[in-house]
Amino acid sequence: MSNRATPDAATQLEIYRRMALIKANDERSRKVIMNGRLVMPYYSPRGQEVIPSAISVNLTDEDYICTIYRGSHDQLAKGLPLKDLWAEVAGRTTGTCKGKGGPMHVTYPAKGIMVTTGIVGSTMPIANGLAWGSQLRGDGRVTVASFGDGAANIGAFHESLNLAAVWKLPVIFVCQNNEWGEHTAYDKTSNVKVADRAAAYGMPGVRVDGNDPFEMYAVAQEAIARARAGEGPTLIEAMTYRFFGHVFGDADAYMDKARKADAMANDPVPRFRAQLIETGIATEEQLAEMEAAIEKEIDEAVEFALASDFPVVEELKRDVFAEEMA
Amino acid sequence: MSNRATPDAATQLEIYRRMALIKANDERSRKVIMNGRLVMPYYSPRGQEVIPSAISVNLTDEDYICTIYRGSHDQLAKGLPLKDLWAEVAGRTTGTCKGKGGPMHVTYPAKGIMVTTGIVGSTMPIANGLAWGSQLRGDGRVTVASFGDGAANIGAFHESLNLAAVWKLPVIFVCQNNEWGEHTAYDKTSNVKVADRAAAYGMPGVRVDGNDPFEMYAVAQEAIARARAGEGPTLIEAMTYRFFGHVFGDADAYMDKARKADAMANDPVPRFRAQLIETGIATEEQLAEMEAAIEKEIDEAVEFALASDFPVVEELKRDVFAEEMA
Amino acid sequence: MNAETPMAPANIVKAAKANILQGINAAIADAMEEDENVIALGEDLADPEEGGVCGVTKGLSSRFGEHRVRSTPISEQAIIGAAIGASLVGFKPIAEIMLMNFTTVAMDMIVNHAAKLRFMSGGQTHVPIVIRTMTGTGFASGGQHCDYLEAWFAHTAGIKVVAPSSPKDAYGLMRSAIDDPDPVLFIENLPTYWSPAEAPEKGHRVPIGKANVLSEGSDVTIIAYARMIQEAMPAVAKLKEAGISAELIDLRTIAPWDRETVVKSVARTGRAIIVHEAVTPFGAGAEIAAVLNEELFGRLKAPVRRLGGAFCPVPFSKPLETAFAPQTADIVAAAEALVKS
Amino acid sequence: MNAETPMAPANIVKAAKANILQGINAAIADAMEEDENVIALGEDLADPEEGGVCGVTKGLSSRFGEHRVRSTPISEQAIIGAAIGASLVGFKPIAEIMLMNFTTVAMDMIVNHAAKLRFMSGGQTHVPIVIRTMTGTGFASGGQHCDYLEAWFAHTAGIKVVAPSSPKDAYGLMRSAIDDPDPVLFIENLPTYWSPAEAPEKGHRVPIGKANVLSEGSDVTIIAYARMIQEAMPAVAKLKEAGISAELIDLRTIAPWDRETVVKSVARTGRAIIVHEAVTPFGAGAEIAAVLNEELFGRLKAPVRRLGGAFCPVPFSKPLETAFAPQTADIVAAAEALVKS
Ligand SMILES: Cc1ncc(C[n+]2csc(CCOP(=O)(O)OP(=O)(O)O)c2C)c(N)n1
Ligand SMILES: Cc1ncc(C[n+]2csc(CCOP(=O)(O)OP(=O)(O)O)c2C)c(N)n1
Ligand SMILES: [Mg+2]
Ligand SMILES: [Mg+2]
Repeated sequence: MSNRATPDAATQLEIYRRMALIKANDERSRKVIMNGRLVMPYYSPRGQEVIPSAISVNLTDEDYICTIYRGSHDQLAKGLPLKDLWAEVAGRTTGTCKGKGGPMHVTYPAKGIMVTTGIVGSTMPIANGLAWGSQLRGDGRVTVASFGDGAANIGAFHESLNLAAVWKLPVIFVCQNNEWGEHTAYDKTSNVKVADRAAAYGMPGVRVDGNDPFEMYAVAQEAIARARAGEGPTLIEAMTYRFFGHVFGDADAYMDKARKADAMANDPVPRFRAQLIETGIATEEQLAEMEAAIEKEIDEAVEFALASDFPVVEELKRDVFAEEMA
Repeated sequence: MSNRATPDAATQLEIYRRMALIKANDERSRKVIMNGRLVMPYYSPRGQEVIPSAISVNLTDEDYICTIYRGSHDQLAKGLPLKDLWAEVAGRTTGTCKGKGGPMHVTYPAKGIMVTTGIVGSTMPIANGLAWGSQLRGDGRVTVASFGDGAANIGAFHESLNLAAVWKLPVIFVCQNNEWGEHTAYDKTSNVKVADRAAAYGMPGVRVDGNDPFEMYAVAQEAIARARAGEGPTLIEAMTYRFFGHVFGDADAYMDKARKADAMANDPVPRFRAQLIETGIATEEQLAEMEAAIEKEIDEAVEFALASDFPVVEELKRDVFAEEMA
Repeated sequence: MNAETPMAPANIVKAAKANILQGINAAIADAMEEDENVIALGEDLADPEEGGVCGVTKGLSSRFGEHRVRSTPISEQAIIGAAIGASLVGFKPIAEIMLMNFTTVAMDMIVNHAAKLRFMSGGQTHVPIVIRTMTGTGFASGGQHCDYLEAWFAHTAGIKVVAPSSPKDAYGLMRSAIDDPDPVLFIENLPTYWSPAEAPEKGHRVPIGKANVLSEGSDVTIIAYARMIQEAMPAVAKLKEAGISAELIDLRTIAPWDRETVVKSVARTGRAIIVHEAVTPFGAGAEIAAVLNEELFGRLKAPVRRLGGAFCPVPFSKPLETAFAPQTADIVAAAEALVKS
Repeated sequence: MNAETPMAPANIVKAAKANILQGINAAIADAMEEDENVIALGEDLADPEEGGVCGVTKGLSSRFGEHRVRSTPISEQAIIGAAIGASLVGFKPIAEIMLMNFTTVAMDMIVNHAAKLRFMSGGQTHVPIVIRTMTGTGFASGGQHCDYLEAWFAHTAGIKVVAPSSPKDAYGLMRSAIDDPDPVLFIENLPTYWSPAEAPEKGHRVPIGKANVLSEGSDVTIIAYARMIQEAMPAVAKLKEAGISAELIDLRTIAPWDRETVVKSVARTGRAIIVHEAVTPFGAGAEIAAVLNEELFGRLKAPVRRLGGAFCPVPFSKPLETAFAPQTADIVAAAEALVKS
């Protein structure tokens, strides 16, 4: 595609800040679990930092996202405060969901983080509804539905993309193709590129290097503009790679070692960092300072979380319905 | 497509016989219901006679089909005896399913009629299993899954076509596009031709005039040959038109009158009949005789059915599990 | 006549009063009139598609626009998903799943999402949707079109379940369901759509969770809902002739059901029969029976009886279909046996 | 360690005996060895994908071929559909739905088809499939990964439901499930996979529908299954110390459950507690309680107690998750209260 938008210097820096935040938060998460300070099912987004970072700089707090268990990158990029996240995954009352949802169900409407789901394929049908709401109100908001390559084979994908196309909903379907669905390689489960499935619904489908911030930014901006203009949905297949096993503790023996080493050698975070310095957008000192600030914020969030209270057992009766149960 | 197979004279006659049988059976069904001799939900296949007739002459009794509530044409074309059908829809013990299934669940394994379902989209996942069985045994059988245009929008369609393509199953997906899903026009529910969705699975997709016996025959033969040769599934979108409302009693006010009149004026059954005479394949007398024989067989089937016993109440305890319930 | 009901009984009267279908239609219309956030979606729902296969939503899209009353593709997951999403941002969607058996293709959206999002988000979001669905034996639709699955949803925390048996209740429960801040499954009984009865007043509400004592009695309490009320009413009359005074409670809400009214009644009569069309084992009747036995231990005059559908798929053949669901005679016999025992 | 179980407790012992996971694996392997019509499919099921997220099917595809043990796309409707279709033509497919909550996307195939085809075809076809699925609280997986939904399936005519609590039963029930000519839902409890116990003998069968009296007693009958056995066993010991003699019945099969064994036991003890992890309302315990009250009317010494999960989605936070499901102390307290009452 030609005439693609390029992020300006400030935006590039902001994309990098979000990427660095996601990477640092991932490293800390794995460390804290490893050290036994915290117990949670943890689905690392390491390697996939670019995608939500480059998308979300095109969004406002009023725009919506729906994401999945592997969603801390999407949530952080969309502005979820670290303290709220850490307290949630630590199961504390100070968490976004009072500790009741946990890492698979992080929700934060103040920043448009409307649903995090543990069911493959389920972001898409709900994202349509958020977008239908925007269409009805004419509020110009867009909704981003994140999901994995594995989710492109489930029924909900089909129904959702079709409905969005027929109703011209302001929604962007972002498939983060990290090559794996749990232990199964995408190639073993489909003969076709995910992006090529867009044609089955009469919607544009774009395959993009999801580890390239410039490409990702441009493709996202185009899709978001289309949606805001009332021109309907877009399917984006963002190619990336999952650096670790499916979930923390997964020995990942099924992943090809060379492919993985190669992906890690091309780690998008240090790569973009170097580029920013090279192109004069930032200095080493600036970035180091940014990263230090992130680390400090994470320190604080972890300590805040671990010092917070666990919910009382009466919480089992609350939030089941609007009215507390007897 | 070039080099397409053409049915020989005998096959043409046989295709017509099946069409005439379906048409006559449909007319009788509506009459018998109208006269109050029989009560059943009846989904007329009138207008769609060519599709299963031209497909099934390429199949043997060992090949499988899965069909839907609008399925009497598929069943009759595949060889379901009229008596078994009529007794079933009359709810009698002599019916294929002892009267327990009814018109929406006609089953007749002796002719490969394995499943008739009332749930939109559900033929496809089960057809894959039948085809998987054939693949495992290497028995060379194929499975035909019938469904409507409306079913092309449901999740099961997507999951099934994908699995069939990835596993290269000997299955043929036949979408009988009669332009309507209940009261809703296909165009209102999809931006894309059904056949074009095949590309999303890396499988051949063919749109064909489902009211043209020659075209339908050729396309079916090709797909069946592909499947038998182990080359995998094909999606066929057979264009046709539903002559009546969705179900008997539906006033069909939502259907465009002119379009309907046009379709009926192009009724594929008399059209093919005239062609057979014109091309010298059959004489008027021959066909009249064939039709009279069909009418007689239907007479007998109806009387057989209505004279048969209803099942006893103990049948509620039978066939729930292999063992009769206490 | 309509798509899923080819044989609406000939004796259906479009009466001057109102029928259930009209009650539901009026409730949705009145709610849409009052609140622009009320929207509706489902297969064939809008007027170009005749306002649903039975015409329950007829006239609504013409009046409120096809953007608010939308026909959908045959995509039940997408239908419920769209309802959930819109509800998260302040809309009050009414989603139709044409028949209850088709909830089986949307259970993830209903159970894992609609019912749970409030809890899992710690109360930050909630899902004020109504899911309309119809079901019921009587029209020879066979094994995949008639199941009563209310027990599944009643067993799911976070969703309410109602099943009206009269036009007034249909109106009042629909209004309450739309008002409700949480998801409500609204079960419509196909064969009773057209039965005329007292018309509802505009704005009428039937509180969710409140049963209705249709007839007072002292010997036995009959607890029923949906079409089973039509079987139970004549049973009450017949029992009266036989000198047995039966109290008939229309549960109306299955989850959360009205324990207070039911327990109080059975405490008085000492005998209870629960009647539903769903198959008996593990049905809603089991919960009610279990609670009655817990609450009234040692105070019952006879064991709680459950009358439900036979434990098999719904059969097609007429005599089997008729025998499948409890009938007036079964209720009478059960009550007589209880009183004698 | 595995995909859905990030925090398998550190004290898991890979013992010389066998654990449940090994019991299931051996049962499938032995059945595949004996009958080439036994085939298996599911997500990550084959060895290139590590034989399932927990390795239950590890080694099978290497031994029997990837055509017989097939990894699938994430397409649960297609998985169950393929199993059904193959079963119609003589295969005995074992389909995995990774977690029980994911049955929600395949309910149409399971309920409207697998369970009904025998009946609807008048016995011409049948669906001898096994659906393996795992679930259970304990690993902080939250609201969408831990539900026990056995009551839904028990409420469905045409499908059987089993839930083993030991390696021997896991082996024996799996063999019986594979032998069975009808669909069987085989529920595996995630947190108990690795608990070692007596190993099963090759060819062992546990009849479907037969409960197991794990401990005999005279004061109260505790009826439980799956992980709840692990909570109930210490409860029996503690009650003994307190002078209460508890009989513990492992139901093993939820549908059709062993009425004879359970009723006989409760007839003797006069008291019953039903324990399951599923939420209490409208749960399997309701059916058992209802039947006990029917069958033993006037002969019970105390009301039947039900202990189930709290009526809410499964919470994430550890103290809430722990409080959600019944624990040993709850069972002890309930038994003491019953005996005192
Ligand atoms: C309906 C459903 N089926 C199966 C699972 C189990 N499961 C959890 S994650 C996962 C893999 C998903 O892969 P993908 O969509 O590529 O997302 P990724 O984890 O790679 O981000 C599976 C099979 C599930 N959560 N939901
Ligand atoms: C899952 C599901 N949703 C809805 C229905 C109700 N329904 C029955 S037939 C039908 C229309 C199907 O249209 P199409 O697939 O085109 O088949 P046709 O009837 O035209 O042959 C609908 C919506 C159903 N049976 N199953
Ligand atoms: Mg992936
Ligand atoms: Mg159609």
